Amino acid sequence: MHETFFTLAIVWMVGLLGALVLLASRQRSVADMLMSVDTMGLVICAVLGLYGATRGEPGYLDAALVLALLSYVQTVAGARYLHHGRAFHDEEDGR
Amino acid sequence: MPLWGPLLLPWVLGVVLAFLDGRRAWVAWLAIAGLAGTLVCTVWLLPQAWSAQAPQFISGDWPVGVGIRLRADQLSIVFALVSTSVLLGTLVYEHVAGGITSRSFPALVVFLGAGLTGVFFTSDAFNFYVFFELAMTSAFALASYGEKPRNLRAAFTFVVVNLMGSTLFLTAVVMLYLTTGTLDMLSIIAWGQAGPPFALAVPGTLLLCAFGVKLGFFPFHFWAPAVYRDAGPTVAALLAGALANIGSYGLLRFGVDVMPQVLAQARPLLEILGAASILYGSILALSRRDTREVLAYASITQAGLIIAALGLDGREGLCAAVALALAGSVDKTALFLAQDRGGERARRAYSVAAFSTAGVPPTAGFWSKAWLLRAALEQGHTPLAALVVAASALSLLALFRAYQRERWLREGAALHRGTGAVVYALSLALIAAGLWPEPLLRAGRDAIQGLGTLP
Amino acid sequence: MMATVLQWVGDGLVALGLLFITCAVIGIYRLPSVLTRVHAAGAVPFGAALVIVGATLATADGWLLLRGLLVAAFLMLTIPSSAHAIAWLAEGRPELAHDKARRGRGKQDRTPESPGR
Amino acid sequence: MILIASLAVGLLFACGVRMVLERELVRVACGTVLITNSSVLLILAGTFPERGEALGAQPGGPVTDPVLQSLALTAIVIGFAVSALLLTLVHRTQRAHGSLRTDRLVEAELQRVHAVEKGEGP
Amino acid sequence: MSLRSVAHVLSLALLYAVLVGSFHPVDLALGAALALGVMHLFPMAGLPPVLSSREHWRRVLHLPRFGWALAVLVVRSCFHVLTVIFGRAELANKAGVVEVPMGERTARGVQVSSWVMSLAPGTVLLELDWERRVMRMHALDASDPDKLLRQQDNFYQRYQRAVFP
Amino acid sequence: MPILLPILLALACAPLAYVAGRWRPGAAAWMGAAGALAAMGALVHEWATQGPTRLVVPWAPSWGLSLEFTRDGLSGLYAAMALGVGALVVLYSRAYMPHHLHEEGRPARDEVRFQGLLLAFMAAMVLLVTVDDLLLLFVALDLTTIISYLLIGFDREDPESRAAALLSLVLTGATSVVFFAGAMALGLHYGTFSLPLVIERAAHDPASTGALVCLAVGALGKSAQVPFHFWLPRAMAAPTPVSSYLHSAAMVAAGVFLLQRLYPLFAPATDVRDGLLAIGFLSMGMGSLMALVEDPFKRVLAYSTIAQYGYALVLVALGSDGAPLYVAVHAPCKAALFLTAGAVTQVTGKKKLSEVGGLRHALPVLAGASAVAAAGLSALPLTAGFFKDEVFFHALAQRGPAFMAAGLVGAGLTLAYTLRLWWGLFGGPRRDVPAAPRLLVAPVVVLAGLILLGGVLPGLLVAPARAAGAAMLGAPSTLELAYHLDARAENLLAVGAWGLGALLFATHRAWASALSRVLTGVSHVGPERAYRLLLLQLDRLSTWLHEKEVRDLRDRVASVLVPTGLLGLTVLGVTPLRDRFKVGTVGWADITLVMALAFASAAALATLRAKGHLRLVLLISCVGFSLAMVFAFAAAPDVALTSVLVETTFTLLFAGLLALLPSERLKRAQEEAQKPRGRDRLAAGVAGASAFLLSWSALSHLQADRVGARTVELAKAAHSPNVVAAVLTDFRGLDTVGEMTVVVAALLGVTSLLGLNLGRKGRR
Amino acid sequence: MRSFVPPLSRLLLWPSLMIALAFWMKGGASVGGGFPAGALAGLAVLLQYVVAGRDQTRRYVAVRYAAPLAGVGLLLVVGTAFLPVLAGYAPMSLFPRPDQPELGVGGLHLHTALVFEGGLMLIVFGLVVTVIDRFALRTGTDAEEESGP
Ligand code: NA
Ligand code: NA
Repeated sequence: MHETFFTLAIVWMVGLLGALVLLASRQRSVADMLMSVDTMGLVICAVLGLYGATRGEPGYLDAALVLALLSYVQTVAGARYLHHGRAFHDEEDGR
Repeated sequence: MPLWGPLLLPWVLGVVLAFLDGRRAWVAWLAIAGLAGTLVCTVWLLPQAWSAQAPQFISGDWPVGVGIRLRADQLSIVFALVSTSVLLGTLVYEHVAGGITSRSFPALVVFLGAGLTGVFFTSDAFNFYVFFELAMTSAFALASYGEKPRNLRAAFTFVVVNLMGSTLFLTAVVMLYLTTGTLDMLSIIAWGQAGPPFALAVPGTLLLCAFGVKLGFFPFHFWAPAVYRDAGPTVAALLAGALANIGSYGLLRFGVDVMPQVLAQARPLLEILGAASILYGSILALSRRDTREVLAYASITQAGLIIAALGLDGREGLCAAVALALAGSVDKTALFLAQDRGGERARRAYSVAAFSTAGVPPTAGFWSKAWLLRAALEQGHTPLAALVVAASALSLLALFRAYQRERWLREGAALHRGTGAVVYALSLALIAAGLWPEPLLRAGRDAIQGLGTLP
Repeated sequence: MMATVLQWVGDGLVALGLLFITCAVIGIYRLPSVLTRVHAAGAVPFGAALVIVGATLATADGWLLLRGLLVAAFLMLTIPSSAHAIAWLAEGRPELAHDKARRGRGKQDRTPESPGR
Repeated sequence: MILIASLAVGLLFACGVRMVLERELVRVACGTVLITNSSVLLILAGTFPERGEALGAQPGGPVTDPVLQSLALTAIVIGFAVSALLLTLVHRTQRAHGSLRTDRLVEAELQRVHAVEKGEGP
Repeated sequence: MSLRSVAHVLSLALLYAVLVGSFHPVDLALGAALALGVMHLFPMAGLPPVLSSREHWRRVLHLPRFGWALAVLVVRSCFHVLTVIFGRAELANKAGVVEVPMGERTARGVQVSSWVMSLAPGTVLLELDWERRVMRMHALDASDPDKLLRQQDNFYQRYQRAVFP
Repeated sequence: MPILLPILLALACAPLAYVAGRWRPGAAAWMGAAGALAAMGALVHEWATQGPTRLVVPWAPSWGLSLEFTRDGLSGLYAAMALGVGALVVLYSRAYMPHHLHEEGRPARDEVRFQGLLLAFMAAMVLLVTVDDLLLLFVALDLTTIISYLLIGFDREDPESRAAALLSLVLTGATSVVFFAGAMALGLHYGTFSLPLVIERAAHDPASTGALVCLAVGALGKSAQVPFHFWLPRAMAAPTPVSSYLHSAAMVAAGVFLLQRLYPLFAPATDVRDGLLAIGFLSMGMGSLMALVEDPFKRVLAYSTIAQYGYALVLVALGSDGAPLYVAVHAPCKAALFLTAGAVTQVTGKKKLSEVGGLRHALPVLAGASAVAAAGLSALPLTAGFFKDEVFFHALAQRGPAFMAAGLVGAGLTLAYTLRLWWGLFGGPRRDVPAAPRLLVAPVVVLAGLILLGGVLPGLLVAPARAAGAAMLGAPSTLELAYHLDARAENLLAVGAWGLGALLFATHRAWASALSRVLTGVSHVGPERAYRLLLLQLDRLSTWLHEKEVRDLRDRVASVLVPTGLLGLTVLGVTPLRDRFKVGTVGWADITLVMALAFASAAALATLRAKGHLRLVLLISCVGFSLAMVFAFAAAPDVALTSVLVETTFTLLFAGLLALLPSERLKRAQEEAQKPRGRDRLAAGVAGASAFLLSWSALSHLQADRVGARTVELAKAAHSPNVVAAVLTDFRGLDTVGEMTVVVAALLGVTSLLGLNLGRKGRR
Repeated sequence: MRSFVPPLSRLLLWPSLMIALAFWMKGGASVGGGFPAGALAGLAVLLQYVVAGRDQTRRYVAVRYAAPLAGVGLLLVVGTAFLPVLAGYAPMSLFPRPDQPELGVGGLHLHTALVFEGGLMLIVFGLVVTVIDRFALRTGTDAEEESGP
């Protein structure tokens, strides 16, 4: 029962992932896309955590941890790039 | 000398060189000394490789299949010797020609050497891929050496096209593992003898194409003319002289040794591809006015000869393939290095290497072509023999057209004593092998001695 | 007994998290502009955190739970950054956030974005 | 499962190739990344059929063919390193040619070839 | 080594132990050693000035309350956002920019406040305008900006100020 | 090994001369000539003291090859010829080259190089005539080709010289490769390359026509016989000593020599010999006629050479043992005439018959000596040349009247053009020119003396001629050389030929121009034209192919993938394998995996339509994340973790790259790149379809018993609970070391491409 | 970016590096290993490039010397692989050997694989950081451009 629920939860979340992939590939604005991909990272984080817990394998949680820690880096870098054409912070940047 | 000697030396040296500024003379000399040491180590291995049991070890002393087996039979040794010599010559050339302009050049050349030695010594399909990638990546990094726009252009083309080749190779290796359950070449041989007859046809095809890209035969060669033309002369020499050996070695190792049944099935195809390359390269070389392009097409012809030799049924063809690869390696290097300069020395070296490429005696190239002719005639492949004859004539025409156009007339920067010594050494090696062919013939004959199940 | 309770609690948390995430994704789909969708997306991490904590709790394995909490904690720390970055972008370069592909607004216009300089 | 995995491999590969065949340097680089992805997927697809049993395996215990996993990891790393190199090469190439289009490279190449053909020397 | 460094080392060592999956003293010690190495190799710049021990403990004591308030805030705003998504779509048209004055917050306090408002669904920081000393924020429901301002101020005064003034 | 002494001496000449030339340029020629004479002395001495012998030195045991040398009549005669004429020509070049080099505006030290090459050629020639092995024959043959190439192209600034050199290289090189093919076929057929053995075995088992034709082609090319003759007149662009040596006594002789050496193989093949006979007559006629109308005197001589070797060819084809004698007598005559021509050119600066004449007063010695040589060439009595025609007529007489008539006409033509040549040079109204240097004249005199000597004392010729004839036939020779004052056919033919020749010379002004026109017309359909046409067409084809060749990066990539794909599909199609494809089962547990795969695919498809680079990068990151999910669901957490990290890093690298690229350029490229070509889609389709089918096939035949299972068992021994880690760091640790070296190599590449000093100093 | 992101990112640097180190140390026992460790550490530094800039980040010694660190890593890797040959073992023999007892307490397994993985970590870290560092160095964009080929 409990395991079935978890499995279903995983399937459900993977489905959401699909929705996000669709959203990301639907050619909405770039900002939207950035958001979708960012959200995808978080959903994957959740899936990995859930899957790892289901299987009792802490390795998946490590992957989830990495995502939790750093998935925002690409969002920030992407936003920076789009905003003023620079991915990395510069001195003359002032921001 | 233990088997790992020639492998470890360039490897460690490469790591050390990576820290150093290769533009300094002593660093270059260190790299040269290291490659020379590698050469010595490889020579040292000769008697062992020729003994009844080829030297081998399994990494970590794990059981066969679990650990990676390295093994140096005659084929490995001869290819390692020639490739290391070519690298050594090229490095010396670049250094004495006026100095290395990039800090990583010596390290990358040495890594290329380590990769090549590894490729030749390993007896594990995936490990082959890794060393192959080491050699390729070093070559990728070297390809832009000089960093003029044309160099960069060449590098980009080279990298992208060869990445496709690497992917094909990786796929093939993975398929080998999926199908046979092992990566150890000797185990794959055993599996192939017992397994279903066509089970390895697909990986075999992919390997053929992957090595086709490296070796540059028709129709996988389209990158070669541009890259050989636009890369720096030293780099072109490295690519055509040393790196292309991966292709011929790989075809021999995987085709003859690991998957003889696939090779047997692929013979007609190899014949066709070989003939096409020979014709294509010979004809295209004719009207080129850029010597390097002529050389590029000549190397396509050369690749075609190797393929055609492999396509011949029987031992002699394989021997010819080995000899063609070895001689081709040296004469391509000499040609690419010599074509860059004017003056008497360059003229002499170029003409010797050109004669070798065209198969004119007394040069090493003559014997290798003779071997192919011999094999073709033995097998009754008269069309191939005729093609070889025609190709020789056309190569002669193309190479010496270029020679007359540039070597005889251009009075540019001449080879000086040092660079002259390098190209002289290479062309002397070609002549020496022409005058005393026994080592080359022995190498060709013995190299395929221990391979798979030969007819 | 304890394990069962934990399981139920865990299941509950996971269900709650799923709800959050699902609603958030629907929000991303439904809301009219990037700046509003950012808020919907902002709910996802909480869902994720809930799911992870719930799932690890249900295993009744201390180590897993600790890790789950760690993940949740880091998620909390980092979420606002991406939300802020997107919002900042959407406000600073409205042309990049202008969603011409909204439902029923005619054909998609595929002008490529151009990063400003 | 076999069919589906191979379909995915083929699709990824096709997309990668399609992108490598575009006339723009960045896309070419992206294409090679996709192609690497497809190879890694193929490697791991070898473990898919075993997965059914693997679900019930001991926590943390051996799961699917570790050799394939290790091959996949190696392929990923090599692909990563080479792609990093390719990216820098994209940058330098576009700087040298003033364009991101591959046909500009061809034009520059042809210019040179024609110059040599006309005997203007290299 | 300052007390703060000890705290850092300890927390990093704990983090290490959790990841390695063992609280064995050896692991903790190793973690501490590695943490020291990390801290030495990557010295953190711009740390706030060291507080007096008393002040420090006072803030630590207020931390749980802050955390709890944060949790409550987050859950409440989550549900608020959900209600906007479902049904009351017209609220989405009331989204808008609100400028929250920084007030008496220190720089650190501003950063924490902006973090908090971004964390809570429904509001997100757009930019910190140090010249005008306002935090420009975007709210999903900006129908009543004053209420938002009040909420922000309320949270700061009641929960955050004691920890991150 | 006394047999080697002359060979070694000959081989030593060039290096010795070179060394001497370093000391003093003038010394090279003397040194070389001395060496050549010493070699000749050794040869004669050995001949006088010892009989024929062979020497076999092991060479390449793998192929059963030995260095086999023979000392028999043939080798002795030809070696003596090569050495003697070589010594004289080298000396002549001492006088000729400084002037020539001065005219060409080249440094005087090149003289040494020239003489070195001449001497090297001489050595190659000696080698060629003394080796007794099919392969070695070819090796020596090609040595002569190479050196002659360098000699003909010696005036490298002269485009005509270059073209001539290339033509001779290609033509003689190509035909000699054909020779080689024939030799190889024979060697393989008889199991040895050793000539005596081959000949011995061929006695029972005649050689195949194909192989013989190949051998003959090589010989004909060398000897400038129709249809390969046209390189020789062009080769006259070379300095005169080259012409006089290579194109009289040495290189051209090599071809006929080969046929003589290999005659026992040809003996049973009457049809091949008939073909040779026809070619011989053809060359005779063509060469003689051309020699009658050509104006540049060197070209007259060149055509004469073609004609004369036609005679020799006829003799060989007829199986006459006089063939070696013919060549041996012709050589000094022709060499002397060439040397004369060179001297005349040097003295007058003119190269055409129409521009010179009347030199007999200014150059009496030369005129006299060359008259003797001309008489020898046209087989007048009291010269050695008389006997060459005698053996010729003798051989023809045995075949019947038609042959005799042909021989008569040929000999008559010879006399006619020789007279025309000599008269053109020395006859006519007096012309005053400065005296020729002695060294230019002396070799001609020496040669004339020899010709006279042979004519007066024919007994001297008999022994070597017989020995050579015997060596050629492989049977004792009964050659008779004497003046017979009777009405035998030979004599009648000779007298007839003189008469005809005199008549032709007397009347040649009447018909020469008409003949010239006819010949010009004929030459338009001749082999030279065919050769040029072939070359032109090949060049056109080459250019056309080159223009059609794939250049675009896209096509270069497609040219790798499409053939691979098609090949793979073909292999799948044609190789029968049981259960080629299995669909496999999809369990409930696989659903997530399948979904993730589907999303990866969907994202990958979306990348194709992505507008804008960041979108593209983000979509690729989507693919990567989806794949990470796949890997996670495939129970490979290590891979999932790694790919999550790699994807993130990639996205950032791409963002960094995009930030480095100028935005307007990005935008432009983006807009311009959005015009996909149909064939790219097709190529991608083929590649994808084959990737799909090939992977499907491979996955359908998964080996259940993989080494992976062994690693799981051994993981404990590796002290590593994580088997993947054990494989990565221990079992297959060597892979990882290599992989990490790849990373470092890539790093080196990156640092050198993006060097820190790049921005400040610009391009290094 | 005038926001809380830079200080937050700075705050995450140490934990990220600690997690990376933990990946390294536990690689042999569970998921982790040198590659993820190096990539994670590299990403952590990369984050600093994104939010703090090149000059700020290059104040860290390990960032300035990232490329030499990769070299050191390779030395470690190659050394671990080949030093055993000096003692007569096959290359790539790790210690303790299979027949030797396991060493280690708690989560720590003393094994030469640890050194090996450490090398891996340094190499990957070096690659990521160096590439990013060079990308972040905005050189005169069109300085080397040439009109002709
Ligand atoms: Na928020
Ligand atoms: Na690991």
